[in-house]
Amino acid sequence: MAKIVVEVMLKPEILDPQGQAVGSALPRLGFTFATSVRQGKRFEIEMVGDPSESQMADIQKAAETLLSNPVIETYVVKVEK
Amino acid sequence: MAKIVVEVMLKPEILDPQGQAVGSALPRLGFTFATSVRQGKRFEIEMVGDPSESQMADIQKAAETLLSNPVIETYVVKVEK
Amino acid sequence: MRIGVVTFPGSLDDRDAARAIEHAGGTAVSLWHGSDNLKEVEAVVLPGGFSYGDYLRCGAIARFAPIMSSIIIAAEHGFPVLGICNGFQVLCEAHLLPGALTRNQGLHFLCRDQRLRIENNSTMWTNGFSLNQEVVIPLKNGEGSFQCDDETLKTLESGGQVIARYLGEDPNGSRDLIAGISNARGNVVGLMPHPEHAIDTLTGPSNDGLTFFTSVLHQLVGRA
Amino acid sequence: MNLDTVSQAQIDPDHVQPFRELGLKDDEYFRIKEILGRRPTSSELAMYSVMWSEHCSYKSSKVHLRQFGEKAPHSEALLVGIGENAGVVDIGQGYAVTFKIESHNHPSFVEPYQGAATGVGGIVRDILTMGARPIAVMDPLRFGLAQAPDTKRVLPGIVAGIGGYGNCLGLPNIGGEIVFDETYAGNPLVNALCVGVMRHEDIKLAKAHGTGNLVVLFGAKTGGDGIGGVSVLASETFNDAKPTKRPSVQVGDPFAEKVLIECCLEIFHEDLVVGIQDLGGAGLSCATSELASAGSGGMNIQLEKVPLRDPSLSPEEILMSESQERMCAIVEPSNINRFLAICKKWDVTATVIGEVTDGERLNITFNGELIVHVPPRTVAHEGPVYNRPFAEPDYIAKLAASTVDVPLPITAAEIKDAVLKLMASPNLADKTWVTSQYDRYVQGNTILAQPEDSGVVRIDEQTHLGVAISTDANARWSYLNPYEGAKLALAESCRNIATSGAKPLAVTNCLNFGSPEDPGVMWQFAETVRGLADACLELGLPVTGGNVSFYNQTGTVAILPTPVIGVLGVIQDVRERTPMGIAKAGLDLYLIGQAGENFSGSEWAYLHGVMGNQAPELNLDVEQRLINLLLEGQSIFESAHDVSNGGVAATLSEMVLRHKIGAKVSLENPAPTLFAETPGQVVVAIEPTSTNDLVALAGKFQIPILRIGTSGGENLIINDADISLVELNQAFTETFPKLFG
Ligand SMILES: Nc1ncnc2c1ncn2[C@@H]1O[C@H](COP(=O)(O)OP(=O)(O)O)[C@@H](O)[C@H]1O
Ligand SMILES: [Mg+2]
Repeated sequence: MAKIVVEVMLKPEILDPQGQAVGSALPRLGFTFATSVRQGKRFEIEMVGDPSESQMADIQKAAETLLSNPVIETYVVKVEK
Repeated sequence: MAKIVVEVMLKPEILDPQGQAVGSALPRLGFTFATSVRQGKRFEIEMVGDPSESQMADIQKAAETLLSNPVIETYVVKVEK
Repeated sequence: MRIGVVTFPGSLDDRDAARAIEHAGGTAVSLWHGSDNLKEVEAVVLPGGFSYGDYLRCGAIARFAPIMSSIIIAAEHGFPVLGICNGFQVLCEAHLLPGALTRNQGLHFLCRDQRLRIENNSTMWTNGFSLNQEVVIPLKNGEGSFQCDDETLKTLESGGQVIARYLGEDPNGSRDLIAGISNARGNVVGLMPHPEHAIDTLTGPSNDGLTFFTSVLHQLVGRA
Repeated sequence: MNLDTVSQAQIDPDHVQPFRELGLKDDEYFRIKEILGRRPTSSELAMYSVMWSEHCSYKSSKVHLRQFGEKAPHSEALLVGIGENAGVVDIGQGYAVTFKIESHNHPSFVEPYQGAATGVGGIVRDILTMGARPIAVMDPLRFGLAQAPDTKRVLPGIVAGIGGYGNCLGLPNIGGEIVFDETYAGNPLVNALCVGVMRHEDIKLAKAHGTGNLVVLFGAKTGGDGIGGVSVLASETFNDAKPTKRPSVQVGDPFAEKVLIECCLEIFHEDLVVGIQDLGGAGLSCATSELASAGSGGMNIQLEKVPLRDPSLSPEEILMSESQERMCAIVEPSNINRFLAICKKWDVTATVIGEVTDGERLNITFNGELIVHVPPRTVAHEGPVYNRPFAEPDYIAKLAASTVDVPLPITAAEIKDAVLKLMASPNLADKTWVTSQYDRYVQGNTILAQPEDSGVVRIDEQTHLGVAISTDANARWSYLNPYEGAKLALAESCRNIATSGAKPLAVTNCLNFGSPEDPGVMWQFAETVRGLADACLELGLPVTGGNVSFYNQTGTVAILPTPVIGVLGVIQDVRERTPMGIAKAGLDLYLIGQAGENFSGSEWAYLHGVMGNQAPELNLDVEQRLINLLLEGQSIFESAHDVSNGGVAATLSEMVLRHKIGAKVSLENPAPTLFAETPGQVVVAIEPTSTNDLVALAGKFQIPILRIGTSGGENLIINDADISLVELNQAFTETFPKLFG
């Protein structure tokens, strides 16, 4: 049983109000380590067995069309285990 | 310049309607690879230089108190590069 | 009777909560998130809205506001606190109430006139209702699904801490159709629907919501 | 970095500039050179190109829009007219109300959520800029066919975006429209209306007066949003580097805007600004040139002071950025500390970026180098004006000669079927799936909201003064006859206002059309403006502002001409408003107005694939008398609902479904009466004891009335057609959830 992880982040040039809000909350709480924060999404997809080549292509396609919005986001697909 | 990644996922027993919605959209689009989908958050935190030990402790604390809600979520902290 | 209404950046229904307090016969006092001064109020309402944009998680950032440190201490000593919608979310994030509010099951913001049953009329904020009274109060939120683990749910149910439950079609997937809860002591109440928008039939679907505010005023008068 | 400065422009006058890529015509570029007496710098070129675009300069529409001024009726209510960010009208008791509609069509097709969200954000800032607290929004929308796959992408995203932004601002959404037609596939319309209120003395204008006053930019930091187009300049200036990737979509931050609203209102309250302008399309270029142009002198700006989200932006891009949630204010030096303190309280970034001068130029420097040196009026207010050719398109005559052939239901079974089918059709079906995503309660002053005829909000809790707003457009009628179509839309909007119990006071509009370079489209536009101006004059209502959106087309197919008309009304006592739903049994139902038989442009014809031949005739004198009747009779109407899309059939269905109280109706001539969409009709419910009053009113205003039935029961019975409310409700409510999940 493989786990596919798709990480979706806003493109760097796109405004990220959520990340900004976290970024400005941290120092108010006394955490000074961060110079910038971006917030994105993480999908954990379980599947039976390891992905075949054609399944990998499908996953890529799903990541591009459904899980992310290419107008404002980028994605990375990772296979765990 | 290090990048800290904090991954936050809903605990398995907590209802995840977003993950569910993705899980049921996939087969409608002809993607049949997934047996289950969970959706979580991903924070990318930039900092100057590599995190010191006390900074790592701070990051853990921020992840536990601010970035995640331990009542419903779990988190993982990763240092990249 | 002075009742405070906290304004966080992004609070929206703060003026409405103040109006409801005045309608009920109290004096509404505006409290600023950035100060820890409770201005000698005798109860506090955390209003609805999108504090800090509800980015990250609803209420997650607001709970660290200076005013909250005073409210947390006061609440632990029996001070009456009502959290409405975003205020409920803040109370959960602050661990004054158990559980958490998560994304509506339907994934949409939902605004509708909601039927509820009042299941505990002994809290500071619900003593004016009759037990099992049915009321209609506007519900409006995107993250109103009450979630907690089984253990907590058992405690809530057996301890009579479920103060209101949704009737009719499930609006958001909350566990056991929970619309509102209180702490064990009954001074801290969180409610997803908006009683401040049900204070007259000109601007709301009913005036059922007013009872939450008259309840606490009554309680405070009785105690004084 | 290779900065194109004014002195550089003087040294190399023949430097080739990409003006065509920026949308400027050869003669426009030539005019810029004439104005400046040299070639423009790349920053100047960027400013002119965007300010002279159709969107900002109204170059194709200006010659027509003048009619709103020329034909303007005398109105004592008008406090600020066309030309400012939004018009302002006096509603009495010292209150002034400002309202306006704007389009955000194209961005909403590219990125539905963000496009629609930033559309709301933009119009709200226009209202705020006038000095008003925004109090409500509305959203007239148009989509391609409901069943089309792309509509499933576009509609939910747009609705979520409007809700996501408006809800987070704490603005009740009190109405709108949702209409499907295939011409909007590939070009949905997202029009957003906002209304705001202030005291008369708080009105603010976008003018930079007073030498030495400071120019303050406040709100969000400037990023690369919406500057895809000017990247060609960036790549020119950075000729060593590749063009940077710039997003053409803008992303909204409603929280930042909410904080900006509260911050501005506190600043207004302490009277700390001389002039103020929001940053919308064309960003700083627009704000600085408009403020200076409308002011008394010139302006100096130090562009490097602009706080940036993306430090790699070039000066041209900074000038052009359409980053949201920003404002620009003119502040006297003695007030600046207090101004900045309020910004700090709200955590709003505020920066002094320049000052007002007694010169005649807008000068912009970047790290000390002069990069813009222009007469501001030539940028902001003296752009090109086109007299585009227009001609009646061929389809008009063709349709006029066609016959309207639609089946008319006769038997009870046919009538029942027809009503159920009509009420389930996407254009008429229940819109709760959409409107339940909008907060209609926040601010606690909403008296009526969707699905009522107009949205009504209370302005004063003590005196019960309120305003009503309705938006309407019937694009099919406008297609058949744009002149009449505009008048019909205005009449319908006024009727909606009066049906709710308010008196029409002022008009705004958003004119959505195809390409102005197509003479047929230009004719539709010209006829629309002529019709609207004539009708406003006749009804005595001033046009206070609006917006024109051209180039709404997919390939060469233009959208139906869609003039969205917004009418603002005043109601002295909101407790007297008339709701649309029948709330009890035993009331008498009357049809007020004359039924007709023209099916052109009707929903019933549309369901049969028929457009029709002639828009219905409209008599504004009758409409005015109907409005007067509705206002004078307000106290006897238990409920009232006007007849529009779907005809009397839809009116009755909606009245009985609101509170699930049925009605028994008999009609002499059911098929045309039920399904033709004849203007000038309203169905009212009154207590039988009010009969004499109604008859007297009808006589006084010479409007025909007809008793058509009584309320009560659990069915809608029309002659022998017996439709249970359960069945009717199911047909009505299941369409949207089935389509959109
Ligand atoms: N269709 C119209 N009817 C009346 N006024 C219009 C119309 N279109 C534009 N205007 C007016 O022209 C002026 C400029 O419009 P616009 O550039 O869209 O303003 P803003 O940039 O503030 O949104 C405004 O006063 C606006 O109300
Ligand atoms: Mg403007």
